[in-house]
Amino acid sequence: MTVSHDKEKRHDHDIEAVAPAADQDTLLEVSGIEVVYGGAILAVADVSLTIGNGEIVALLGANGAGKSTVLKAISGLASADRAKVRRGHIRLDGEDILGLAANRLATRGIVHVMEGRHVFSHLTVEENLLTGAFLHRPSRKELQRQLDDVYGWFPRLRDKRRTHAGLASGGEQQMLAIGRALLTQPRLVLLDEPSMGLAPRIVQEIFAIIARLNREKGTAFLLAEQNAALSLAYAQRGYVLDTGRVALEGPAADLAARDDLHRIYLGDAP
Amino acid sequence: MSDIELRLTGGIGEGASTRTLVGIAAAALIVALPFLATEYWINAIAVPFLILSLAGLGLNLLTGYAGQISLGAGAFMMVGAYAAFAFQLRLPELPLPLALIAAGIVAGAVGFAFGFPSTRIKGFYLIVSTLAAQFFFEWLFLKFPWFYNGDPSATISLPAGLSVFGIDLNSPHGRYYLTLASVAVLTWLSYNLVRSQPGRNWMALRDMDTAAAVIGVPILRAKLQAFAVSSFILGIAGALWAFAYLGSASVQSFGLTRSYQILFIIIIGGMGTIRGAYFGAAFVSLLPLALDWLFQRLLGGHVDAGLLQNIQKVIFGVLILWFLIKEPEGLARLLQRQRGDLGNRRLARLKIRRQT
Amino acid sequence: MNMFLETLIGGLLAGTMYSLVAIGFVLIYKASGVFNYAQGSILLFAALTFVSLTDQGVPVLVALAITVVVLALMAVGIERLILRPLVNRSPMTLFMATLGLAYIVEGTAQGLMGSQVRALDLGIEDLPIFLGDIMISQFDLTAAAVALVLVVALSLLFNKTRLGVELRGVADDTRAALSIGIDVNRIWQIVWTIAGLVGLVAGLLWGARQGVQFSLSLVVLKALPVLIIGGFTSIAGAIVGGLVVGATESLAETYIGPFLGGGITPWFAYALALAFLFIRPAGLFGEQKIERV
Amino acid sequence: MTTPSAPALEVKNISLAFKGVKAISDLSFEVAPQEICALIGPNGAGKSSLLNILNGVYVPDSGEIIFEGEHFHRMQPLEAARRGIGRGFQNNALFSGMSVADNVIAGLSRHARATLLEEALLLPRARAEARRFRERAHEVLRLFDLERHAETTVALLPYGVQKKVELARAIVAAPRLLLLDEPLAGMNSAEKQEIAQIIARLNRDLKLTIVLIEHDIGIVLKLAHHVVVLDYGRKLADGAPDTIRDNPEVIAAYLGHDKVEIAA
Repeated sequence: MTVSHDKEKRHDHDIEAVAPAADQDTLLEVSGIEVVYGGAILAVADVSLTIGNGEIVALLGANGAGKSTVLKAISGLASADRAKVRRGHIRLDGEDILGLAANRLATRGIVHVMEGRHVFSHLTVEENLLTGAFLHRPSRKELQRQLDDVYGWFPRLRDKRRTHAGLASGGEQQMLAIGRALLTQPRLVLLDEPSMGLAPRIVQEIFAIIARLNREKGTAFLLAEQNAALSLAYAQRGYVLDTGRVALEGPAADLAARDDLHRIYLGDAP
Repeated sequence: MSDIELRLTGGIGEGASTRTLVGIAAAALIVALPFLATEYWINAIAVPFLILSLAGLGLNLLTGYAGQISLGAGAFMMVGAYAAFAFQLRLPELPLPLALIAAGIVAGAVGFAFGFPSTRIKGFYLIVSTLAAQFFFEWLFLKFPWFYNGDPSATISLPAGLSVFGIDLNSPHGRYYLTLASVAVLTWLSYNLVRSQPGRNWMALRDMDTAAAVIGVPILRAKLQAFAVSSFILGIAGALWAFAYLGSASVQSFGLTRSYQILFIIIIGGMGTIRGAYFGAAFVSLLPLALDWLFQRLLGGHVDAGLLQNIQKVIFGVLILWFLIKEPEGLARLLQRQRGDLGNRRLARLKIRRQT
Repeated sequence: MNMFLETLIGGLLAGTMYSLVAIGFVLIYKASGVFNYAQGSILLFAALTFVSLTDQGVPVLVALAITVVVLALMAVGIERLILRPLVNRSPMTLFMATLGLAYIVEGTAQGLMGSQVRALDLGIEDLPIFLGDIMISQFDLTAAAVALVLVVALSLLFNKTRLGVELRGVADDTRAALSIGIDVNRIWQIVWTIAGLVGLVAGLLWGARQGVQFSLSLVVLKALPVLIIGGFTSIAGAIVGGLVVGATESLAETYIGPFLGGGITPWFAYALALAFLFIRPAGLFGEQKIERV
Repeated sequence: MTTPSAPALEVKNISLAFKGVKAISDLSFEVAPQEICALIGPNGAGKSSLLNILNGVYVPDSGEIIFEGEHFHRMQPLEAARRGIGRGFQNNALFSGMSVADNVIAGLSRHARATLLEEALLLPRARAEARRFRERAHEVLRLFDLERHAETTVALLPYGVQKKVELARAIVAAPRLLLLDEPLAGMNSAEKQEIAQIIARLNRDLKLTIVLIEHDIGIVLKLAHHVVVLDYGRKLADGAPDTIRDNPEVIAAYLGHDKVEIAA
């Protein structure tokens, strides 16, 4: 009863009709989750979203709106931060995955590229990539092929492959984190603030690669970004979070055309 | 949250008068104990229990309140014992209570000195400093005959025994009352400290030291104070352990095992509470007896002392883990909760009765 | 001069033993953030298990194999029963938990296998060798060689194998490791097993020298200053730290000791470590941490 | 900029790097007496690092701070507190094992004069001081409507209440400059409104100069007199709220750099 009530409220709030995951079949479904840190701090109040197979979905919102927490709840990393999903469901291919450990979810095809990149800084670039590739225990030959694949996508990484990851530039680290994640052969990549702290040109480069990966390999992406304009340019659909709730959702083009995004980010004009 | 408030009001509202009664009864019992218990109980249980409580209290100020871990409790007890010995031997005109205080001050100064590294280092790095104290004093007091007055067995015992202003305290009763008085006074002082500015500074330092510095808590001073006060109390506890309990002591009486024992007392009893030291000490003193009794009953005969000691070790280890995992606040919290539940249940029953 | 060199070399060789113990600490600290005070007890437990088996007439290799299995089982138990429930707790709590663990391991080892001193003969003769005029203990030399082999083996494991890369990854960033599918709990079990094996080697070497007995577990106390000097996170630091402590300790005992009445080794390493702490709190090879508020 | 009097706080050419990574580069701005100055900017822009420099937790690589006319290259935490710089933290840094009242009284630490012995023996000066501190703490708790929680252990309180306790602790020693790091983070909108009102009141009634970091731009624009926008450790804009809202660079920093291109 309360659930339907909540939904109605959200519809009132929305101005446009909600676009469902179109005709693609649903890969991931998040319904009505509430996430709390350390038993007290409410980070996500009520978020529902879906991601279709091979879709790029943008998750937008200002700092502190709860984007990272939603991603952590999906990937299972929330528990490593003493956060807990108190309500709601998360389903992968219709199967409940809430409470599964992050490393188990990685074997099921969900990989999380965390905000701030989190590369293994004492490992070389190539060793970082290998840690991702080991997941499916490939043969030596297959491993090399997969590595070459990633180097093909990110040529900069090949040049740096003997460098300690901690010494790579911010953009290279971001590429490395994405490359490492891709080597786990995911069906869904959760990408948290890929543009953070990077020069615009590098950001463009990274987004172009994401789009290509999506097109050619059919990998789905959930992009949590502050940079709304850019991510909507590449995404098919988008959700806008505001203080832990979905404030807006719809096709990316529609969201990009609206001018109230500005309002959500920068507040009401006087 | 309302649940907690309920418990608090429940505790105060109806429990106040009962609590006073219980307190008075307990005090009466404690004072009258020597006339109720056998000599064995006083010598072998009550006195060591009180002294261990005092040592636990001392360490708890440093580790439980100020958050500075120490594996050197034994060292500071040792300093206290040897200092008391030196004062009694070389300044016989100094009355025993003053000698005890002076010994505490010496131990406090030593603690202050070994606390200095804490101004540079944090966390378990600090055990290096406290272990250094442990090994250094074991070496010092064994190496130089001056400290044990050249005694052939390198032990110390008071030349004139225990006496205060001419009253002989060498009997079990005398030693019990001396210990009880010391423990009572030092507990009162500690209680005052933890409830006032020094105690607040210690806890602030423990809970979030950077924030404490930023809001103006003088954290270096607070750390050194904690070391000094804690060692002062440990020093007096050490002197009592040597002369009121053992009679004669050596470096081995205050070895690393003693340091562990005191740390275990506060982990089991409850870190950061005054009464935790008492619960922990009671537990540590009574568990061996309970085990002994149990094995006598179960196996009917004599159990190898070595085996018993190993079993005890395992049990202590398991208990420490259990407390750290399930009840980091120790017995003090566990008992409080039990009482709280009881209170709540009583309150609930009251409500039901009123409704019917 | 010869005496100086002999003292120095003897100290360095003894220092390799300290390094060996310290490496066990570093492995565990890096991978699971635990300062494992029980490493000494584990060392005792490992050596005692092996000796008990060989005393019963079990062939050496079989005894080794059984000991390894026992250590692996213990590691799994520790991960399940201690590390997992205490995840996200403060380093202090974890440290105190390993104190509890040390008691359990010691009590169990001695309760099951007795607390008398056991002789252990590894078949290494302890005749001095002369290098020119300098006398060197053959046993120390062998021990140092074994330590060297172990360090080489470990570095191969860490740098050349898939497992090694994963281990280092977990040590660097546990969350990132989880996110790309590394089973961190399994890695912890493996690391604790390896640390147990390092403990076994160290325990056998020390045990052959002074008999397998309770005092073996006290080597944990030797490793601590070594770690402070070398840094908690670096195997190279553990090796260098061990050598520094071994050498300075034996030099100090020879040259400073007589002025202080001798027997200063128990605390000298600590005094040295304290001095280091004031100059370089993170140790020679450690990293400075930046605190965020 | 329009205030005629000397600035309360001046940040001059401050730079800070962690292990070679620039967190703040050559940052300068001024805060006028009794104004609310908001620092905004995307994550990782260097805002918290700046507050940590002002408090003496970090030492800048270069530059200086001028507080009430005095120049500092590095501030010590205790020195900052003594000079009247109060601070609230991002991930609430309360002393979780202490009661609300004790947390607040801890903020008065630097005014304590009684010695250890006086405290231990409950001598008159210690008792008088304790009473004074308690009264002062209750005065502040009343201001925040927290009196009923005074004896509750902080860890047991809801997050929103804890944030208020933190504010109370920060102002109990009557600072002249208050630094707040995301005082509204993790709150629902009602709580946000309440805290924002309290901040405005502190500024107005106690004449407190306030520097705060906040992400809720809507509230910032209403609350602040002066906004400084940071991005990659550099100053992007500095001025009155109205001028900030319409600054294209600020919009780009928040919404993305390619707005124009995408729209076209």
